Amino acid sequence: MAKINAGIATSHVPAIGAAIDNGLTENEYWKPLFDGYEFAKTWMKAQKPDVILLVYNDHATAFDLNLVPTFAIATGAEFKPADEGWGPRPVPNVMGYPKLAAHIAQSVIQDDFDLTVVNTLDVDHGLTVPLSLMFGQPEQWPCRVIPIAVNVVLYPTPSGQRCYNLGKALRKAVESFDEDLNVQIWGTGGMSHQLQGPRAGLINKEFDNAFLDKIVSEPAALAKTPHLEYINLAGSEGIELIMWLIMRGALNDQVDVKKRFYHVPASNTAVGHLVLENK
Amino acid sequence: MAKINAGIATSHVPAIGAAIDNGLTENEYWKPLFDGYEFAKTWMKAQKPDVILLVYNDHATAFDLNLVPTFAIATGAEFKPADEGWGPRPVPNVMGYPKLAAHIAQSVIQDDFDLTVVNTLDVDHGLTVPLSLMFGQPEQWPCRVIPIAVNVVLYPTPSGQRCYNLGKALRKAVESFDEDLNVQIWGTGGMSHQLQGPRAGLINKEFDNAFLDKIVSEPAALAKTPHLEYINLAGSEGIELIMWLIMRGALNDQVDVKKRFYHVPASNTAVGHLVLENK
Amino acid sequence: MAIDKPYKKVPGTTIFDADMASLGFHLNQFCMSLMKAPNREKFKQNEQAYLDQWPMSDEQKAAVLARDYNKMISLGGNIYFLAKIFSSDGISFQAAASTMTGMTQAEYAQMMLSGGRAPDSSNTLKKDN
Amino acid sequence: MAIDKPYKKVPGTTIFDADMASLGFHLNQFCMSLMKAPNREKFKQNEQAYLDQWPMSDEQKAAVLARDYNKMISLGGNIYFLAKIFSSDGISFQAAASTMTGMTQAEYAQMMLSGGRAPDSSNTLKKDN
Ligand SMILES: [Fe+3]
Ligand SMILES: [Fe+3]
Repeated sequence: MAKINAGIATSHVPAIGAAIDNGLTENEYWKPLFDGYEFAKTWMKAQKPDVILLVYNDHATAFDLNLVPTFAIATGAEFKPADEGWGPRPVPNVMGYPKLAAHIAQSVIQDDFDLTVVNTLDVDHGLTVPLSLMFGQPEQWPCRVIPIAVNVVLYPTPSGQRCYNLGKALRKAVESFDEDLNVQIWGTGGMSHQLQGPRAGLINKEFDNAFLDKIVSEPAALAKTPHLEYINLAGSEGIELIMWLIMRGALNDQVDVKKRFYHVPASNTAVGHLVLENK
Repeated sequence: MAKINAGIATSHVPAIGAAIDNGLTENEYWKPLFDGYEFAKTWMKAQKPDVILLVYNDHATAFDLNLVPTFAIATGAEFKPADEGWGPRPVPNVMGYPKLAAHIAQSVIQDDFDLTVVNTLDVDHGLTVPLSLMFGQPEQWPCRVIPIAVNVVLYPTPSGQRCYNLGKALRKAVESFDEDLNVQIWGTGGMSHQLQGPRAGLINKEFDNAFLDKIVSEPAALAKTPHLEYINLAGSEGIELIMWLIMRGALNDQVDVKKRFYHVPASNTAVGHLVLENK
Repeated sequence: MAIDKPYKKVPGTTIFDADMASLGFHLNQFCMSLMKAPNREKFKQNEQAYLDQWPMSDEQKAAVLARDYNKMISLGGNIYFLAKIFSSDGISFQAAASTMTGMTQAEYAQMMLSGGRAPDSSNTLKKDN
Repeated sequence: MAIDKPYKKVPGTTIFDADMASLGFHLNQFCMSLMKAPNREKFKQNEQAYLDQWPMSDEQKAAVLARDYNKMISLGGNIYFLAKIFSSDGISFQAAASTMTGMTQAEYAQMMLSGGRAPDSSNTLKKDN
């Protein structure tokens, strides 16, 4: 049986990808951030996941205003890093897992989640930066990845509760797949940040740290946080945090916190990171 | 306040469109079919709807295997008839209603339906044949149309219950829009037909007539019909009937049947048609 | 996989699920290309050469060349995609459907005029399946 | 419309909802075109001529030419789309963000290093709003 054993949360700031790609991880600005990911990199080598369900959002890359899916799952075999306007990131192609992805799609659609099924998908920094943070700069990514894209760009996004429930449906889907697989789920984006308007640069350490607490200990209550509270207190782009709830919904109610990390800033953004194992 | 006052159900067979476009509606084969739509054409002139929510499916026209949304709503201003391989149908462009469509998207996404929002969309026979059946061959369609596309091509489609519930959410969305609008909802596709394999040509009059009964008098029970029953008894393409449940869910529990019509065949398909008014 | 697929047992019927879609991806995307008139022209001029541009299996290509729709469906083709082939050939949906049934076009047309293929125990699953 | 839009009241913040997306459709799709290198070249050679190919308002075009990001946002631009413009210009996200705040780039960078813009009663809604 396939099983989700652990969850990762991490911000996915494009500047982090640029720092890795340009060899700047040891400089004064970036070193404190990358130090925060050393635990996860070591831990990951021991975990050896077979597949990652990688929850992220596209940032006007693969999806433009012609078509905005609320939730999309990618069932293709291989995904190229996208050219976001300055050439594709120099990272390996991402290998999918069509059979498991199709199985998940079938299961969650029958559980009343109205997924869009995508085959061809160029993946942007939202997906590739977390891979770089966890795996460094390998020739090939060490495992398969199923991209799950969430709309957080065009309002309304799905509610936090809907995301949390999708996590639970994903777990059920994985557990009904009859290959033996060690599966992880990653929730990416956030933490507090606002990239636009006179309020750009908003960072809310209190909100972020409360979120880091609650997503561990009281996720069901946290899932009820309305959109407005994210926007108001965590910045217009802080709404990305709803993607962490999908990850959390797919884990046990009780989890062990193997690592917790919080850092300000990466470019315009507060960076948060968790490594969670099912208890 | 905007209000859904009536619902139409009709099959949307491409050959019906070809018969209209080629002036064959009076011939021996087609006349009995088109006679069945005379009531609706007259009734429609008196109804003068402002907007139609037109539930249909794309038949590998706008959506290929690269991307399959379970539910999509089109928020664009204008939609062209698609070239399905033999040139676009000679019918007017379809004028959308961006403001109402966006309002509906916002409302139903917040009600936990994970819609895909589409702007640019070429509409195929699934949408244009019902318009031709109800309005004939005008220079311009007499009202606005919001296309709502449902995946019935790639299994699994949404369940009948999910479709029925979406209808209820659409109704709530329309009723919270504060322009005075006379809105109709149309559910298209079906009835029994199978276009493929050794069993092609399956027609199930008993199933179809029971469906025509139950969608009027016991829609909530009908919504529980599993996929397998449609496929087994109404043919692999008979699954299109789930789209009628979206229409029905948006109406009152009690409706008046203004017209009921059933005819076999149109090409490979049984044709069913209802005109329903809220009681 | 542990998800039940009872629809696999419906007689004479192939349900286009994710497994079939994966098998037939390139076959179906080739079909989509025929929605553009210039591509239809190229296909008609040299079917084999046109097909060779797509990463399809030889079996899929042979089924297209033979217009064997049942075979194409067994190899992941979906009828709404395959319709682009018979539309290019100028053949109606009814004519194309008849080729899958083992009937002549005239026999099939007559069956439809007489009310279609009736469901019976040979072509439907029993309730308890 | 009867749907509440309380997010409209958050200070210094524009939420990209369907109304804004409708207003900014062509502006944002113009931005998407800049993801292709040949288009970036054409845009750089003659910005006005390139913009004139898109059915954007004169106000939207003027805001692009002036790189007035607050103005572009008020006219329906979304920051992830607008990012294609400042990426073409070779400007970082942080530099672009600073232009919207009335601070110099250095002041903004320093604010971020010092922990970012703290939330307070001037830049957030009160609980009961
Ligand atoms: Fe992001
Ligand atoms: Fe249809």
